[in-house]
Amino acid sequence: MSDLKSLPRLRDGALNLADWLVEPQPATAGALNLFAGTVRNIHEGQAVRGMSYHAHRGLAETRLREIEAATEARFGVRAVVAHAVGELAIGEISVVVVIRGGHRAEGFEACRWAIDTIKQAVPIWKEEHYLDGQARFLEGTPIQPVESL
Amino acid sequence: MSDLKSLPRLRDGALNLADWLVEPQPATAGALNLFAGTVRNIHEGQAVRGMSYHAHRGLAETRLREIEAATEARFGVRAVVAHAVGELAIGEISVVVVIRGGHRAEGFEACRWAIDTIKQAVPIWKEEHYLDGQARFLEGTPIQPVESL
Amino acid sequence: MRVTVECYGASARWCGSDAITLDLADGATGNDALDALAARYPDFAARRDTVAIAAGDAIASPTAPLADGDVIALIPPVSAG
Amino acid sequence: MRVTVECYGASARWCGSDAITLDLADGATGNDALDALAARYPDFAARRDTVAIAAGDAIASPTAPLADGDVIALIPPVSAG
Repeated sequence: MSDLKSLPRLRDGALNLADWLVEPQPATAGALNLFAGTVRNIHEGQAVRGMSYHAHRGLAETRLREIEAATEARFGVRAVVAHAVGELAIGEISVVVVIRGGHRAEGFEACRWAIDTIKQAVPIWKEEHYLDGQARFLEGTPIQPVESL
Repeated sequence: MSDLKSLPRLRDGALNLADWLVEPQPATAGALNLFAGTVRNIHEGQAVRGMSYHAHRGLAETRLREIEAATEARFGVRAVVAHAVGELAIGEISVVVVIRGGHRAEGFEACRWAIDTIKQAVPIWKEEHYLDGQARFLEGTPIQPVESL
Repeated sequence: MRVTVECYGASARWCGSDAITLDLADGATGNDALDALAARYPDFAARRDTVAIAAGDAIASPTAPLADGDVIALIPPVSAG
Repeated sequence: MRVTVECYGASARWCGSDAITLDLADGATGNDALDALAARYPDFAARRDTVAIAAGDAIASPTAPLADGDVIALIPPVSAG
């Protein structure tokens, strides 16, 4: 088992759940929460065939690590987050949050806060590819500092 | 891949996460939520060496399937739940909830509702084994109907 | 009539056994069975109102009459998860 | 002085290029660079106020002065997840 904390949080291609679940559950922890985001086949009524994830790699890596550390400090849990870059097919995993904590209350809160923060504070852009051959960048939200959220 | 829906929800011994994550993500789903409960090494200040899970097997199996169906109907998601019976060591998994849904809001809500309901509506009892050799059934909550929660 | 009571979880400790045979009057209900247990086992008496009854794989009404040979289960407060 | 602007996400569409070179007056800030882009690209002008600037691996203040040879990045509204 490699040391997960030392690996990049930004990965080329779809994420594999098992890669992000290799760490043992701490003996003091009673709850494991996982959230994974996947590519849907429909968006605002349009049939989607896949998604490209573009990133400012340096800043995105920094921000993902900041979010991990902020989640741990705020909620008293262990956190691992990761995001995919590149082309993903329907059903593939674009983002993963893993939280290991004492009880489920803080586990759910930490997991929700981490994914909500990723969506607003990490410089990654979704480009949707439609069945009709068109492609479009999704509307986003102006980037926020991690600690403001 | 076996049909997960046809297998028992009550299992002898610790649960293995991968067993409960084998189903593919539906093409219309954008969110995967997992909760797993694990055995902690301390409870109310006492050092714990392990936990025995006792069940009324027939009623527990029925209730776990009811909770799965109720979660799917309430939140419009796919749900799989499972619970361990027997002796578990520290860090091992006693309960799993897997939710696959359209968006994260209903994914988090469904996952939380399912685990909260399991804790109040399924006839399973934890017997804690302490380092000093003593054992004790944990205080619980009078069993509730699934649909009341 | 004779009814068998299976004691789940901590209720086996309260009653001192995993299974108990009760002799009850004809027409007795689940509540009558719980009363009989409470009269016999003080540790059970203290928790009587927190305990549900199951018959087969379902929770049973404590006011429904029992029949000779019935098997019911004591479901003390649960601690799943 | 000369500054290179890297255009991330949809900002490359708004400006028609992944990277743009701007000639700015000495002492110009990030805001001055955004103004120069807005003057040149109407699609960018419409979104100017939603865009942040990064320098290296950090968000930069738009009021900080730039230096000759600097590389800055346009960070349009994000859609991670």
